[in-house]
Amino acid sequence: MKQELIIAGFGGQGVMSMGQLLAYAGMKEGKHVSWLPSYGPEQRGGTANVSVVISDKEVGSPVIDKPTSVIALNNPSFEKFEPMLIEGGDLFTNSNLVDISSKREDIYFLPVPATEIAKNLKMERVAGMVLLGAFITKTKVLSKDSLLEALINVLGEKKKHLIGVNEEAILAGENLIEKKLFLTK
Amino acid sequence: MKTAFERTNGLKDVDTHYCPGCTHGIIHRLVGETLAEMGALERTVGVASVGCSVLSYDYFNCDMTQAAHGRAPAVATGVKRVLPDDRLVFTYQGDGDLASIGMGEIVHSAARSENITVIFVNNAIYGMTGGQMAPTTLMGQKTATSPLGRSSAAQGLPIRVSEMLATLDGTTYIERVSTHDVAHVMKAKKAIRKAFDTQEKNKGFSMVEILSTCPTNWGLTPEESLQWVKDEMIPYYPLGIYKDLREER
Amino acid sequence: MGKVLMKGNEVIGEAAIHAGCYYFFGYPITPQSELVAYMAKRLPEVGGLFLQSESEVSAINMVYGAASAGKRVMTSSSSPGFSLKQEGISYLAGAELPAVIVNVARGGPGLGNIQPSQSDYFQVTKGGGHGDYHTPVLAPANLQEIIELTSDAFRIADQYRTPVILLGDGMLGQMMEPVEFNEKTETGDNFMKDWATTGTEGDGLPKVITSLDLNDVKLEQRNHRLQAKYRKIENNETKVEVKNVEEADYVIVAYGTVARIAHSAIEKARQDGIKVGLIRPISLWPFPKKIISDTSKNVKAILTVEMSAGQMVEDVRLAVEGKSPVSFYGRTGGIIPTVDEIYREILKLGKGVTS
Amino acid sequence: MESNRIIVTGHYGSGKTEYALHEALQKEGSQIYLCDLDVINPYFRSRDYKEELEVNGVNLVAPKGDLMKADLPIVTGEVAMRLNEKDATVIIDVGGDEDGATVLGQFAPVIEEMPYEFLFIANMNRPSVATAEKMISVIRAIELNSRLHVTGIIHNTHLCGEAVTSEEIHHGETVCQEVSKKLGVPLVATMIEEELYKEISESLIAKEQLIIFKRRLRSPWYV
Repeated sequence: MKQELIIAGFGGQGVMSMGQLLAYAGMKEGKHVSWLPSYGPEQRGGTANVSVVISDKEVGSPVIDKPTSVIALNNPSFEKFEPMLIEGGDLFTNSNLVDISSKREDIYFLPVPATEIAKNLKMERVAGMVLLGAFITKTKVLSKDSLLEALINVLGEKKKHLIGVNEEAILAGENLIEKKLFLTK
Repeated sequence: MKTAFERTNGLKDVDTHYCPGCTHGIIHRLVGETLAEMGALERTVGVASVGCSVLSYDYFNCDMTQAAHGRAPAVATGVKRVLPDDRLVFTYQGDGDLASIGMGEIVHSAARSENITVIFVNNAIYGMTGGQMAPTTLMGQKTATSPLGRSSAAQGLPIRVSEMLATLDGTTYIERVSTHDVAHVMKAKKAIRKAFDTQEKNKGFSMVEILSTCPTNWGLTPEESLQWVKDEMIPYYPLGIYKDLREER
Repeated sequence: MGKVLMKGNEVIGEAAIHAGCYYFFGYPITPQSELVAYMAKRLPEVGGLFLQSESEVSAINMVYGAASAGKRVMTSSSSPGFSLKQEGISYLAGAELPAVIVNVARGGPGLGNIQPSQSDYFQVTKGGGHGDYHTPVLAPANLQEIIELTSDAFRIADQYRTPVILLGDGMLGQMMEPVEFNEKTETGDNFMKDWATTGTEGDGLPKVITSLDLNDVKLEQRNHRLQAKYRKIENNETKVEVKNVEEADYVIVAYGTVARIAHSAIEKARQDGIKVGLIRPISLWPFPKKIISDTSKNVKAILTVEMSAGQMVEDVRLAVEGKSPVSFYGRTGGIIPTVDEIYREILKLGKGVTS
Repeated sequence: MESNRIIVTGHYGSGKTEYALHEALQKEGSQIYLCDLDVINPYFRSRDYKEELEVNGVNLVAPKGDLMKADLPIVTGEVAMRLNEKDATVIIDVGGDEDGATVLGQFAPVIEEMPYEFLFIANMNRPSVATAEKMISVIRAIELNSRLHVTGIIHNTHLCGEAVTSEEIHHGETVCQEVSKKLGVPLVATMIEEELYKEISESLIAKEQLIIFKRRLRSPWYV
């Protein structure tokens, strides 16, 4: 199994850390992973994206030309990466921030109202976790446990109290997929 | 009978290549003697620069490393920072090396208060390359590259390095001395000793600027050259202590 | 010690420390700044020293000083800053001082941009500064390999008393991969540095480190000594990875991160029944001439892929000496060649089209 | 030339060193010293002919050993020493232009103690002295920096071994004569290379004394 995921959005939306969390979780599962950021001026306030490869085999190119999944957190990212997605790939969006729909019929389009769900959990910052929960459930590339383990590791002692709300966010994402609360074209 | 001129252990037993009347020889001797008197030769590393004193490593009787043009303070920083604290590290630089191409290195090593000693030999001209203008060349002074005499409009004004570095908080001891007569040579030696003492006591950056001669490129006899230092250089580059924070630090 | 997820620039820093390098003089420049910051934080923890210099010129000369004093020492930069270090690298080579200099290359010429590039190949492999010298150049393709090659770089530097270049690109510096630091590391304790200027401590005559030889005969002797050393390095330190070359009709030569992309393209081609192999020079100098020369006798064509307008391809052609056609595909300006692009170039080889 | 102090000066590429070598090798006696005072250029200096000089009984005064080839403006103490020896014949080969002449300044007082020849070598093919006016200005600058007076001009129009016509030499002489007249300094001789002389001697209408010399400063590719 090999997942080539691009997460894209505005700088400051947590794009880089979302990717890092997945790479970390993948590593903990003994998979081969790579994390390659787009870096440069756009990183500061402009659009930012990160390429994460999670694979059973050694990672060849860390550069992703044809993602198997895309998580888009704003319209420009949607427009840029939606056409690149492989046939049968998964396109996740934060539907509270992306108001476009995919017209491609060969992919799974999964608009997730992540911000709304996060707001209900009284912590808007966990919107990314909702999307990651949806991502791992849909693609089955990682277990929920390893994602949680990675999260515990990243949060550390100081932010241990935030584990609960993050876990709830991941579960919310998982639920959306399991209940098939998304559109497929 | 007492020998008036004894060889110091601070210098190797070889003749120097300096022209008659050039005071590099005297300055070498003063530095060598000082290190010998401090019993520091065996724990000193000198950094030779580029200029007439490029071969100073052939004369100083201690470990020496030779630096690229102007970079001696950076090299000295590298040497000093990685060796045990009891090691003394000095640079021996001319005005072209220190005040022109190496201005960045000297200013920043001073600002960092690198615990090194800089021996800065200022003779207001480029010796090595054959008498071109230096940053310290005096107004009106004719050189190969200021054939009509240095003018503020064409070549800008000379830099007073000691005064400038004294303004930096990082510097601990800075003195300008001269070698144009015996009394001043004695004073120069005291200044060199104070500078090395500053380093020995771990008090930070020390520099002695020594006004020197260049009979060959000035076109003057050795005697006239000494007079020129006195009459022309000292008025523009007044002697004295520009910074002394040895007690405060 | 298990696997840790680290950024390329951090790995270089940690690998240097593991290799017994406790002194680092640096100056920030994107995309290697994390390395400088990592060293600033990490070196004091292990009793080492980090110093931010006022310029790249100064940094390399601080390295010269520390190397004179016999210490394992490193500096790093990216292309424009690396150019500034060339003077010092020439002096290190001339004075025969060991040091490791990292270039996390970016787009050029001039200020260029901060995207990855391999356009400093000529500069690092052909000497770079003034005078007749070479620096061994090691080019890792993944983060685990950085650890191995950094250790190698210090060993080669000390063994041959020469500056060694570790060449990466912005992609390698910025990406994250799991890496594992083994217990066993090359710490350099087995190198006697009796030439170092540390203060004589009364033991023997004063030592001098210099690259100046006024006498032409003596300078030629120094050059002969350097050249003899370079021949020895060529014989002992050439490093290359070879994949699927034996039965191949075509071979791609690529190094660093580009070799990984090329490898993905090769896999795709092999699935389609095209027999393509990969030669990945790991040491760019010494260049693995022999394997390329030998391989060229048995293949239909060789393709060189670089993130440059064509630099390493010149060395490939010199090695091939006309024994097979050599084509080139490159992207510049910080654009990374894609798997598909390289795949299309492979297809062209099959049709006998050479660019 | 009566004096046993001969100082050879001129602009870059005038043929100073060629003349100084020629003069030194002509001299007879045991105390002949050729002082290489060229601190300006590290190439094409008298010191490169050390062996030939020594074989012919001429002592070269120049930095010793490795320093001989240093990019350092070294003036050895021996120069002053030889200048103080009254019976010695001292020929001083000075570096180019007024910059090279500066080095003489330190010796001016001791040189002036005895009669001396201060010869200016002029190659009319060098743009900086191609007219009488320009030549005078160079001579003036050299005199100012050396603190000595030019006592004679030696005309040496050449193209570093390439053929020069007798007309060119004639023209050169005419300009030098003009300078000589204006400055009140004699035009001592015209130098001409042996081989060239053989070729053009028939057409050469030299008015001055001729110095036929064997060219020593040659490019490495000369066979």
